[in-house]
Amino acid sequence: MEQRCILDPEGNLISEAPVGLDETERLFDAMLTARLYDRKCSAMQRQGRLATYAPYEGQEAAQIGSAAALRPGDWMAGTYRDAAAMWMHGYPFVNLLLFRMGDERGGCPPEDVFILPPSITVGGHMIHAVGLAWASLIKGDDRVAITYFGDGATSEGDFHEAMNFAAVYETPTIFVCQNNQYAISMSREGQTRSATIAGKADAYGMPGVLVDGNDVLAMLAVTTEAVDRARSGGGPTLIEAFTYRAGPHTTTDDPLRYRPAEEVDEWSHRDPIVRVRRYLQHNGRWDHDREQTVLDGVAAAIEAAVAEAEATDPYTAIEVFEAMYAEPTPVLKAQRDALLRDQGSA
Amino acid sequence: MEQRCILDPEGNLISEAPVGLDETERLFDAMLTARLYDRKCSAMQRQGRLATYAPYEGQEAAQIGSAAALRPGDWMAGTYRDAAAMWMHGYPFVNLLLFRMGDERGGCPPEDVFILPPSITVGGHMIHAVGLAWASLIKGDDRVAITYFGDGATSEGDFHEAMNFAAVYETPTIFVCQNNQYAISMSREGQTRSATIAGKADAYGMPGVLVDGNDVLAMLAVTTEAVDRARSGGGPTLIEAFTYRAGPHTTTDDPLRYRPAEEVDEWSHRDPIVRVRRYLQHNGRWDHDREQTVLDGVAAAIEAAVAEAEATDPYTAIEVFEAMYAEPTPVLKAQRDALLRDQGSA
Amino acid sequence: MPEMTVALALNDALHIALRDDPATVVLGEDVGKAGGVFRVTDGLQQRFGADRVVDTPVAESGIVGAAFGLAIAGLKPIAELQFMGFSYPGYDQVISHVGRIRNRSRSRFTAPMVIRMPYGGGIGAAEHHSESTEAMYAHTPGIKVVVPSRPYDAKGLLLAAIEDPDPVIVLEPIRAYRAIKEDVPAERFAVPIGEASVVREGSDLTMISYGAMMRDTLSAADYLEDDGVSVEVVDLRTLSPLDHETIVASAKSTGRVVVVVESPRTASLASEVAAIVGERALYSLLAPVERVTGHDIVVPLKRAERHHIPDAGRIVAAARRTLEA
Amino acid sequence: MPEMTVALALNDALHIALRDDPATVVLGEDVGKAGGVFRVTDGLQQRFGADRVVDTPVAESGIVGAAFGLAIAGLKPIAELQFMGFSYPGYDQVISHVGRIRNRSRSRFTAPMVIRMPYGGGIGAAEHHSESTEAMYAHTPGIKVVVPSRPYDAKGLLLAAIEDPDPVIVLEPIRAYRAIKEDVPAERFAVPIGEASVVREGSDLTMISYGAMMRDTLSAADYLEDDGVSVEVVDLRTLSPLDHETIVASAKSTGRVVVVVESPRTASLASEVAAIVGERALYSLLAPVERVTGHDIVVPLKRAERHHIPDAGRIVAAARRTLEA
Ligand SMILES: Cc1ncc(C[n+]2csc(CCOP(=O)(O)OP(=O)(O)O)c2C)c(N)n1
Ligand SMILES: Cc1ncc(C[n+]2csc(CCOP(=O)(O)OP(=O)(O)O)c2C)c(N)n1
Ligand SMILES: [Mg+2]
Ligand SMILES: [Mg+2]
Repeated sequence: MEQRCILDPEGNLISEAPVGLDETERLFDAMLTARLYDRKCSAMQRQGRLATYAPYEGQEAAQIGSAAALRPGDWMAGTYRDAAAMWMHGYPFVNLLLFRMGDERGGCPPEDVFILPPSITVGGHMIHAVGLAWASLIKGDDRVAITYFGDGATSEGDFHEAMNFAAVYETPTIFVCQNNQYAISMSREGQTRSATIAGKADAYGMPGVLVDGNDVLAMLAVTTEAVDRARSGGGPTLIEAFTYRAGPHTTTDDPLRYRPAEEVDEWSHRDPIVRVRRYLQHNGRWDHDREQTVLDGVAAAIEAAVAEAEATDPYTAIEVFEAMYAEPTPVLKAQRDALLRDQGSA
Repeated sequence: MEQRCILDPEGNLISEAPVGLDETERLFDAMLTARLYDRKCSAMQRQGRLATYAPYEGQEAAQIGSAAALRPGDWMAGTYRDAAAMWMHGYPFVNLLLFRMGDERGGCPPEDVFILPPSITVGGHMIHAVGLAWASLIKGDDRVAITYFGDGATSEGDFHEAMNFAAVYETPTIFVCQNNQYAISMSREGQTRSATIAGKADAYGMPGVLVDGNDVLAMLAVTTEAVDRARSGGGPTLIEAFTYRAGPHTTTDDPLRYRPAEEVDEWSHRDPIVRVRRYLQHNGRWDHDREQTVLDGVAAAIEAAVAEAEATDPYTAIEVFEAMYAEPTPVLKAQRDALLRDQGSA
Repeated sequence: MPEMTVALALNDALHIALRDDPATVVLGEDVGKAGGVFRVTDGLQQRFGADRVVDTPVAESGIVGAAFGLAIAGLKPIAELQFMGFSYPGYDQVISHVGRIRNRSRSRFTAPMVIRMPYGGGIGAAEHHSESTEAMYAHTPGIKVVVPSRPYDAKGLLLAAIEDPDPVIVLEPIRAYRAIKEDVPAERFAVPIGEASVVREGSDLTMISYGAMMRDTLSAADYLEDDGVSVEVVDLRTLSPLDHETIVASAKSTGRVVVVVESPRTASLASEVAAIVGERALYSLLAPVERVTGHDIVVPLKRAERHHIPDAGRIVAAARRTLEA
Repeated sequence: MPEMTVALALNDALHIALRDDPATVVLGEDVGKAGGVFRVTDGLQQRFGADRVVDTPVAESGIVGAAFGLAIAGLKPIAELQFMGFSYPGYDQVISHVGRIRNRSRSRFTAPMVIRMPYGGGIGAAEHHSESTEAMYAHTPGIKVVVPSRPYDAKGLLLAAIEDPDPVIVLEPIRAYRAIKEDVPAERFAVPIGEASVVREGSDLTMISYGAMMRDTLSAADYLEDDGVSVEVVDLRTLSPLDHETIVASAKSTGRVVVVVESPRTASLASEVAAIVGERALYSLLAPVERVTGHDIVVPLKRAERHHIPDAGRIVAAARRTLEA
């Protein structure tokens, strides 16, 4: 299967761009934002201000390009590594940060954001995007649902069940597999013997597309096609975004245990941001100062979000019991009261 | 994908037979045996002598032809509907019957029979055949493992995980899907949108074969190829045996709720036994008396097994606790003693 | 008032739910054309169509997970798992997602959904068809678990489960599906979740049970009453959250407690009830709480099942011990 | 004797098992090249090769099910599930197959295998990384469940689990992996499965716990000892089968019992211990058994986790109540 590619690593268009330069600039800025946020989080984790963090550096195009194909109101269900896509689709930094600080209020985005909190278990959330999209068919609205997952997740039984349900009920679901070549230490080759992940779509009678995941224009193009098909009753699509995780699995991981430094180096020449910068530059749309201005703005926005998140008071003991059910059950009330009593007496 | 077929429904060879007439006669006799046993079980169930029974009528070729490709010592892991394959590979009637009477001792075949008790849960046992076969690679012996399952089972996540593990570790596993067109009331079309089940093998980088499951010679041929490949280090194969369940899902099921009588009638023209009878007849190897003699012998053997099974005393309360662990735990001993006390006192 | 079995009462509740709320969707293996293996969903697809009463592929994680997505999007899915023994492939969805979404989103997203499953033994069924692992579901945070023992409660609890703003698991005792008939109101009503029912008042001894074991418990009580023992009988009806107050009040008033479950014993609902009674009614106890339970074994097949599932004889023996203590 | 952490002691046990028995196979996600997320399998693949220390695809049902097949075929698989919170997709294999095969084949086929998994909270980990659902495994027939709290027991219980003729689940307390060091014999030894350990003798009160909660339990005991209370402390070590005799003997001798678990409360091991004590030591009890447990909620994330997992303060408060009763 051929990889769809529009913008090559040198920043040359090799087929027709799906959007003009203004929109490309917007995607570029979004990728800059995503990278800055990602690096900030890794740094904050090292300072002990965030719990474990899963960096997505190298995968910005896959996330930003695909998320850009959505409309507000479309559903999204992604993973711990999909903060860029979530942010692009409207999930505020402050919520992303709160989650990473170990605060469930991070999972509560504003009412007009239809993004589930990131899935930490691998595989289980894909079928949610099938149910969410199925609801559109039953209710007769036109929201689609996009789900993000990794190459490793395709080995879980839940991937199979989700793909099969989506195809059987023709739900408007877009499955975006970011094949970043690793599932923690397991290489893509060790994960499955299928030639491509995109090809797995056949097993469900679903279209599968292989795309250069480091090419934001190609990502936008193939996702737009899938979204259009889904929205017009054409059912689900599997997209394999061929990409690379530049950093460790999480901030506690040491990738040198399982992959050579040369491989990382090789992929760095295919950086998703660099090629768009070159493309904009070829077209007279890039200069250093503009980029710096964007970055400064983003840094300020992130700092503000960090400040807001860090200023949020931690939960009280009472609050811990409050969102298990619409109303705490008598059993939970008793447990809460006993806790308050003991915390008082200890 | 084309269906492999050797013997057409009229009993004509359309490609080369994998075995001669003597062996074909043996397969024919085995299918007669299997059918007689199956009908006997349904009858016994109606008489209340067996618990629910899952008839396999119509699928005799799929089971007998594939099981005939095995060597003694090869592993088998099948389902509630695979008694013909199990018997063909050495599982005694008496054990099959005991299980159906509700007696776990049915699950204990002789020491030289390497067949797991039939799986009642759908899907979970396929991966066992992967582990069993994997052990051959690790131990360096040449046993293969065959697993039987239905079209419905391919929707379970466990099918996916089993196929993937088998392909990744190249285990000598033969996956035989008897696509009998239904999973209880669910049609094959409602189960999955893939054109064929055999085609699902691609998703794992595994060879997949579609075969006329009502053609015992084709079943033998494709399974022999798969077994040979597995035994010589070539890894697993998925075989889709295209067949039909002539009877109900189980003795409590009413198939007219979900499929038209005409469909059943149509498939009856493709009966797996009839075509071999015709073939043998064309070749002067069949006469009514011989068939009757075989049937009489089989009937006697089944009666003897029934008598043996029915003569087996049911479990005692003590025995109930005996095979949970190599040795009943102190907790189980206490529960046993309390039960004996209460059964005495009640 | 029409007379109904448990199976009919459940069917009736589903009819009402589908009729009254277009957001209701029933899904599961063989629930449509075939009307369910126990015919609990009989006639629903004919009446409400294949879009609202959906036959699914054989995939329990998929069923629970898809229902979860439907619920978040504002529908009211009622998923059926064919037997409790086949619910485990879907358990990860229950514990990791269904029971968590409200808390992890601080109520921004919720999953008001129902999962129905037949459970329990006593009919000599095949392997995996007699499971009684309700303790595992009762131990799982974020879901509620109800279990009717009779037609009235079956209809009322299922309707309450459907109306509940949170996910509810409805355990349907296989043995009771057709064993008991009673008059059940034709209209909609609810049996409140979280309330046990004192089905018989008495002063010498309390018996606590639920589901299919209620029948044996009541026969044991009858038997003892004939001997002049006054037995109070509590039907828990909801296993999560448990109705501590009713349990404790009854234990305090009689001082003797026998709790009856068919599940394995260790870490069972019987253990929980015994712990609650020991915690809050210790000084009223005249005898140790007796747990009459299944054993810590796999449910034996038909020929030996009776050694596992408690019967009235074992319940009476336990009651006698508490009376003689 | 070398000093070891729990993680090292486990690693040492795995080295010994792989060295001494060629049938031993370690498999799981990231156990090979990466040496496990907690480095418990560190160095094993380098030493014993990728055929015996196998990195698997991300598929827990596959891992457990493949290990089950390996075990039936005569190998000794030791499967790792990366966290207890990721064990649920494999639970169906555990309850429906691993725990059943011996009984359903009347010992013709057996699955002597080990499933290791880190469990428990207290380190402010991400969602699903702090699960404590051991009750569900202890409730499952046909398997054994052990849980070490210290390096010595970690090595001895893991080796005992590997030698056991039946499937054993080894729960490894995350919080204890590196928190405690002690001298552990370099050679092979076994801590018998099924035996609790009285880690401290005392006369006024019994505290019963296991796993990571042992540390808090022991600090609470220290604290009370300073106040002149003599505390007996029992480390259960095996959750299935539970050591009833040790529990009952201690309860009888002190008359006061506090049982400490970090799991949800309903139908927990704490409930089971309370039930056992109420059943067999009722007349010795001077106060209700106190259950100090997690709540029936999802383990809160880092910022609020301390409200959930019991600490020494809560244990002391409970102990005081039993002393004042
Ligand atoms: C059910 C489950 N099993 C195991 C894990 C542990 N785990 C976390 S991330 C991960 C690897 C996932 O790889 P992939 O799907 O490729 O996503 P990536 O991390 O590369 O984005 C694993 C095994 C988990 N979170 N959930
Ligand atoms: C895990 C699980 N889910 C559901 C069932 C109930 N059930 C028994 S057989 C069956 C249909 C299986 O169909 P298929 O795999 O095509 O096999 P067939 O019965 O046609 O031989 C179902 C759903 C089960 N036994 N196990
Ligand atoms: Mg990956
Ligand atoms: Mg079928």
